[in-house]
Amino acid sequence: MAGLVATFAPTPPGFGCPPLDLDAPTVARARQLAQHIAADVQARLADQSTVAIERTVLRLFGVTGATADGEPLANRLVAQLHAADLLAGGVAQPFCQALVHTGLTAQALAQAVADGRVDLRTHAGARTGQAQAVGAQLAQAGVARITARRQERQALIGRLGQGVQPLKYVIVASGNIHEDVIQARVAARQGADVIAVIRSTGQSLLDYVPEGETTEGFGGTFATQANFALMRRALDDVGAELGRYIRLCNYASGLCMPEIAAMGALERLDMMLNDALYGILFRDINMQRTLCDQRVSRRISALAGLIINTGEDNYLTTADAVDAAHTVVASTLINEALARQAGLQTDQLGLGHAMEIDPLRPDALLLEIAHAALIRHLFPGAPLKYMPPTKHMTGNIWRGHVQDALFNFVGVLTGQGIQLLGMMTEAMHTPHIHDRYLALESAQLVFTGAMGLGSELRVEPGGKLEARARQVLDEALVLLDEIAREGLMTSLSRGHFAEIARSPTGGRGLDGVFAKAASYWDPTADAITQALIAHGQLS
Amino acid sequence: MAGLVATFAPTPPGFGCPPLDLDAPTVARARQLAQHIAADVQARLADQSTVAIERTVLRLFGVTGATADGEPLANRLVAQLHAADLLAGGVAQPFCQALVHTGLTAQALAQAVADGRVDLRTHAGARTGQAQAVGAQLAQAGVARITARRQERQALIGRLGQGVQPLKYVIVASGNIHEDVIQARVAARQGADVIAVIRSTGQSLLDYVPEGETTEGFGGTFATQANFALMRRALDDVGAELGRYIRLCNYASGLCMPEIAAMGALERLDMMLNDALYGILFRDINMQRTLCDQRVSRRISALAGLIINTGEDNYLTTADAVDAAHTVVASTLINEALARQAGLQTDQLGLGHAMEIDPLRPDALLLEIAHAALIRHLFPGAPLKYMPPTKHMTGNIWRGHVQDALFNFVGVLTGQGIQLLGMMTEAMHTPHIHDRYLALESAQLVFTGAMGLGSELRVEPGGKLEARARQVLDEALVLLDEIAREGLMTSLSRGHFAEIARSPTGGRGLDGVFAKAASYWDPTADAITQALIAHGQLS
Amino acid sequence: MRAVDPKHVRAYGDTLDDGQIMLSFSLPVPFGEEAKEAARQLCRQMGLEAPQVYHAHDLGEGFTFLTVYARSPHTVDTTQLRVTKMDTPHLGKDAIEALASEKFTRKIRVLGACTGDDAHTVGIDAILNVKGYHGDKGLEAYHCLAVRNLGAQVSNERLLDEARAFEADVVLVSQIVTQKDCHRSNLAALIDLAEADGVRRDLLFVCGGPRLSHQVALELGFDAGFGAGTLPSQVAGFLVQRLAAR
Amino acid sequence: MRAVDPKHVRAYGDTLDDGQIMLSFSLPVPFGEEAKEAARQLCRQMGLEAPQVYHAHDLGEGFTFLTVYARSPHTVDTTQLRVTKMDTPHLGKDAIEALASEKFTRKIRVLGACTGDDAHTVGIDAILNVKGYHGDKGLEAYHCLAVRNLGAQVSNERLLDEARAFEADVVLVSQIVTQKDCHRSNLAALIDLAEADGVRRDLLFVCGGPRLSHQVALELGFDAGFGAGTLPSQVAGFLVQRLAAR
Ligand code: B12
Ligand code: B12
Ligand SMILES: Cc1ncc(COP(=O)(O)O)c(C=O)c1O
Ligand SMILES: Cc1ncc(COP(=O)(O)O)c(C=O)c1O
Repeated sequence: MAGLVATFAPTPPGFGCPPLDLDAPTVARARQLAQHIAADVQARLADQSTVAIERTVLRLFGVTGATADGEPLANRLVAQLHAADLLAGGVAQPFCQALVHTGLTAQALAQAVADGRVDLRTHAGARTGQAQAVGAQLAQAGVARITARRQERQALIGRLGQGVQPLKYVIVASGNIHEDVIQARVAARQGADVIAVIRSTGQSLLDYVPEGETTEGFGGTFATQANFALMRRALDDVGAELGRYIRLCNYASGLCMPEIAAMGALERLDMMLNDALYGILFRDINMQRTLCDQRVSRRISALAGLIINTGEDNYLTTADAVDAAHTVVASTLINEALARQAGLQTDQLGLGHAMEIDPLRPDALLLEIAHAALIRHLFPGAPLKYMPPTKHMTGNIWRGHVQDALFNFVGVLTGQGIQLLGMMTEAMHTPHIHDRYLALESAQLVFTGAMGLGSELRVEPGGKLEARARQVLDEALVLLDEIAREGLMTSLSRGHFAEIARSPTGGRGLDGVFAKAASYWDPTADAITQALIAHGQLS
Repeated sequence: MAGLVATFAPTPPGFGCPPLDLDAPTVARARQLAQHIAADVQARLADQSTVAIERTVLRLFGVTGATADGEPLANRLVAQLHAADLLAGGVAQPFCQALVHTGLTAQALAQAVADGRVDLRTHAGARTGQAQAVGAQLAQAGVARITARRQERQALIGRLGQGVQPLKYVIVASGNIHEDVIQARVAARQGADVIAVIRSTGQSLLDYVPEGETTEGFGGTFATQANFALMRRALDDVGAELGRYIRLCNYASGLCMPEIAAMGALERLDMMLNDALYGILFRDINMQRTLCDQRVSRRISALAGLIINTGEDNYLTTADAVDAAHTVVASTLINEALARQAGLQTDQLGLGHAMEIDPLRPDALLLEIAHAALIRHLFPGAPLKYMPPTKHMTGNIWRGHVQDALFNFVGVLTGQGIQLLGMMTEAMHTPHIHDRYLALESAQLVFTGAMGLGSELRVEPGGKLEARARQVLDEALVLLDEIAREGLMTSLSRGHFAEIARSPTGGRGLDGVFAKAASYWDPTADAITQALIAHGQLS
Repeated sequence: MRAVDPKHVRAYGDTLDDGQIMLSFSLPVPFGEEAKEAARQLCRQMGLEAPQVYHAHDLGEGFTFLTVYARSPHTVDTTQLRVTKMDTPHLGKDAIEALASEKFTRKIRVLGACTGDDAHTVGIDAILNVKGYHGDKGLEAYHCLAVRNLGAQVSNERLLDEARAFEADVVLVSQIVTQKDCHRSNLAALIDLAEADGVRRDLLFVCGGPRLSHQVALELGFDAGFGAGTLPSQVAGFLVQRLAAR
Repeated sequence: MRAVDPKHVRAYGDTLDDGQIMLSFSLPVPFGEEAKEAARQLCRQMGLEAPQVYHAHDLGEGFTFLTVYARSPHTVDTTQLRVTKMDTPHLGKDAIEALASEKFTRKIRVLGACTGDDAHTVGIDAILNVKGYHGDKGLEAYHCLAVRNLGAQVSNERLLDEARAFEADVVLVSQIVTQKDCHRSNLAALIDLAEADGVRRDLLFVCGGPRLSHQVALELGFDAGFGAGTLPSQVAGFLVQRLAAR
């Protein structure tokens, strides 16, 4: 089943980044250090689980819905156990035990617990063979549902076809899923290949996933399973009409990473912003919590054939674009290693990068090309997600529109996979309906005109462009070396990334982390591992 | 005095077009054919003069002003002689004779003739030694005035400095010289290096140059000596304030080519659109008339240190951009040869080119770069004037703004000398005050960001870009060969350029052409030739 | 979600009825807070709410360029919109030829020109030349039409003289330059001249150009007008059908 | 040439008083002549003349994007413009320090935060961090100030608690996200809470962000507000002068 993974659009022939003469041993060493760093993190966190992971187990078992006051059933159940200090063995054991005992379906049981008719706490203890069988069966069913959605995607792409790289990625962010749907469908008609539904400002810090269709977000619309389903249907419809599969993107990020990954997998999302580092740095989420959560979320995404997008494109919004360019490179290498360890394949690695170079600075375009080409050469075959300089966008929409066009030029010249399209109104509001159209039209113009250019130009050997790429790589190597020596978590407390320092025990969500007991059992993890091995994604 | 000529901004170091591997013998052969074509034209027209040339003689003698009903004195005098069939010996002879006879100044004499107080016709005949001396003296004075303005420019540029290449060239075209002045000063403040004052639609077909400051043009403002002076002063003032010499451009084109060249030389214009081929093709001006006129206008411009801009940038507005690209190349080579024969130096050759490639066509940018680089390599050191694709501009200002930005990118990448900046409102109106600002800001952004890029990129050897440049050159060679065989004037009647066919005896202004008598005398021509030889511009 | 009310349609940014619009313009007011306030006041005079100046740029010489976003409370009743459209149906070349061969025994004589000082021939050539426009053949390619193209910078007087000489049935006039509405005065002058010469009724007068429309043409006394992007077959179809209806 | 009449200023395209302006917006009206006419009507409702639709694009789903140029006859009397500006003069860092050392015996205690769900710290950091903004040092670099930065996503309740604990003299609030005017409600709520807690008078409340201005801040009950591009010295200068004046 290799190749089935993300079914990413193949690069058209004769379209590629100009070759770059990088020092092969440096590249190899950098990748080796990143793998070491990633392995070390996983080892340190191997014995921990989180409330979010346990809620994910329930969701994969088929539990959905919320109580009358809006608390998701998954939350109610896990919180109850956690409060009673009965979570160390995992939620699966008491839940499956109760299933066996009551003979209810997973959903009915969850409802019964929430209603106070069943008390899970009384079922905590050692697991019986029967419970184990029920758990394994439910986990299998969950995996099967995800695999079915993945095959569905595969079939749809086969039938409809898809956009040409760089895929044109735009956001919708009205705060109201129904307006988002209109705007997403309009965007698809104007040429968008990927629709990302931006989340409301507050959601990443919510320790639950809201329920139902929502109409009241700020700066974005809540990620809910119902909203996912609604948007998926809308994009499938318009995609069928247009004869082009339209990808849907959301955020498996924040305090509910693995749960949202599961929901996305079940609703056939195609991409997920998914990055613990982003949460740590930009949302002050506790690093132990979110690194644990991330691993599970990535395994689910791996299974779902989803592309993940990492958040390095945000680093240089707070740090200096030129001085700190190497931190983006170092971080993408670490993120790649973490992703591969979770079973994600090359064509699922939508590593994010953005250089945020002041466009008024001399040689801005030269630096931008050097950085973009460097990352392109470090991750051949990966659908890199390339983000425009957002922080230099101002109320001057006219110049901004041109800045975005130049950025699009760099994207197509260097063969990026997914081009997040800048909007001229970036500094003002989440996009208006026509902002997206204008961005798409401009990108199409640039892409059409420059499509073949990357293959027709060469970098001057020994010139400034090559020198800059090599310099950034060298600096990244030094940083990776330091991180490998002190460990990622210590490094994060030193403020290496985005000029932000976070401590291992600070931030939000640490109370949701717990040490697994020896008896800890998670049948969904087992089922996913088996499936990933079967698909050749893990060995 | 070499180097003093156009005092063109030097190319900054490390900023140049990527090298292009052209076939040297093809280039040499093409240039040789062009020289042959140009020499042939000059030989055929050597025995002709025109009313415009004779009026120019008077203007260089110092005659200005108009009659009460607006007819310029120069026109009145020459028309009178022409009507009486007394022009074959040139206007200088009767005029100087009358000067000697009346003892009046040139201006007073012209006024007296216009008032009917002196009849030039009675002075036609053989020239006396006294008249000859007066003529030579007046001609010398005219040349001295022009040389003084040239030195003035030289000094100002030395003192103030000037813009960096590509110079940013914008137009003003309000129809009212006073509004034009405001808009030109605003443009200079926003970064313009060259201000071109566009002429009213009708002017090229007027067989006289209007007098005085004008406020009523359509699509442009009349070229008059008073308007030249007004704008020159305005730009000198703002340039002094900004510490940057601002160039002024107008049109020595249409039925009054040499007269306007003379006025421009006297008012220290810095650039002139000047191209007989343009007049023939796009204004249906008789080719004998305008080719004669052009030669004189170019000699004056050569003397004045003016840069001429040729009109090949218009060809592809009527012909197909890709099929007919070679016609632009062939024509620039012919225009170069004609210009050099008139004494213009390399740094005065602002050969115009524009490719008008449909920006929505695949590989549009690749073709644009190939064409621009080809012309750049054919004329090293010349301040090429590069014009944006205007015909593909529509009411969609948003996409248009991006098209222009891409074009600006090509300009800086290929090291063009003068960049005519596109305006997003091209398809709508002559520029509004802020259209120019937005165009300048965008160009500055692109130029700053990409300034060094041309030196850092190489063309893939044997790739599409190189192949396209070679193909266009080969096609140009075939066309030049054909033109060399049949002669330029016959070629023009076959519609080789801009898909427009014109006959040698058709079009406007043929009645103003006359065969020179053996006694023909033009002391200004002699003085100019001497000066050009003294400056090393002619040998 | 609320549906659009066609009787009260407002501008749309990202939410129904948010009335978001963008404006940009320059003011002869020196750059600064006052210029921004002047821009806001101008917007308020247009009935706009909450004008936000997002970009103000000092143009120098006492001018400021401004880009403003505002909320427009104005509504349009889209059930009451009236648009002047050409009423003849759009036919293809074959259908036009067929109609003509049925209705006429001789060719329709079409005279075209770009008038006044205007020298933009690309538009009229696109309509007349065999090559045509966007793959649609020009009028010269029509069997049922006899075409003469006078080219550019033709005076109204000469145009009518040539029309007489050519025994034209239709006069096609192109006007591209529009500064100070010179196209309107030029076109109106042609009709006046034709009236004065008593030939207005004998001929179909049709004009075209990027700033013309059927509506404007009728206002100027023409029989029809064609705007940007016109295809030759639209023009041919109109001529043949209109003359057939006479 | 006529000069600008400051009592009757109009938009300027290329000729005095031509009133040229550009508008662009979308309408929930299907693409076509009707959508263009709807756009023109909307412009006429704004009092605009001769609206020209230069670009209309079919967005699909029953929406059309339009770009219109029109003539605005509206005039502004620029002699009567009133702009709410900060009245304290702009001082440099040295002058501020000097003034403070003269007026105060202890450091002014400044507490900053980005409140509500808003997580954009770059703006408040630019004001507070030593590094500062555009070469202008941040408040932490001032000898006369004691600064604490609470970072992002701080609730109004916590902010006031911390202010009490820190014995703050000044509270600086940043609000960057403005969708559905959430910054206004957030800021107004803070002032309400401070009033309710009885601490409104004890503290200087200052807000900032790209969509804020001094005028808006005053409307919301703050003592001052700072918009896009603010320099730290402007803020420090205001604080010291205002507290010195107490
Ligand atoms: C090409 C061009 C030129 C070429 C013209 C070559 C030629 N032989 O035609 C050259 C370089 C010579 C030129 C010169 C000038 N130009 Co010019 N030019 C243009 C340009 C770039 C494209 C026009 C074009 O060819 N469009 C393509 C054709 C196919 O479209 P179209 O004309 O709209 O025609 C279509 C329809 O309108 C319709 N149609 C048109 N006519 C008719 C007639 C009938 C009967 C019918 C049924 C339909 C019809 O059908 C056509 C096919 O769909 C425009 C800018 C632009 N992008 O639009 C400026 C533009 C038209 N020019 C302009 C100006 C000012 C000039 C000059 C005066 C400038 C100068 N002084 O140098 C000169 C002088 C011209 C003169 N005396 O008239 C201005 C006019 C401003 C205004 N609105 O008043 C424009 C808009 C540029 C600008 N923004 O300043 N120009
Ligand atoms: C960088 C950035 C981010 C970074 C923030 C990193 C960080 N730690 O701050 C990241 C990537 C994390 C981010 C995330 C999001 N962002 Co954001 N982001 C931006 C961006 C690109 C630049 C903002 C910036 O840093 N400007 C530079 C600083 C220096 O300027 P400033 O903030 O205006 O501050 C100056 C003044 O305003 C003033 N000032 C500011 N605060 C204060 C306070 C006081 C007291 C004083 C005196 C002065 C003052 O002084 C400063 C210096 O002059 C803007 C777009 C843009 N170009 O503006 C979008 C933008 C602000 N983000 C936006 C959104 C919607 C989001 C998200 C909600 C999207 C999402 N769901 O993914 C998230 C979530 C954020 C949340 N919970 O709040 C929107 C807001 C829309 C709106 N108007 O409501 C914007 C406008 C982008 C857009 N068009 O959609 N974002
Ligand atoms: C990885 C990642 N997660 C999340 C977000 C968005 O923020 P929030 O989590 O607040 O929705 C981003 C924004 O770019 C991101 O890159
Ligand atoms: C050489 C030349 N002359 C003249 C013109 C302008 O036309 P007109 O002569 O009608 O003013 C152009 C326009 O581009 C040109 O290139």
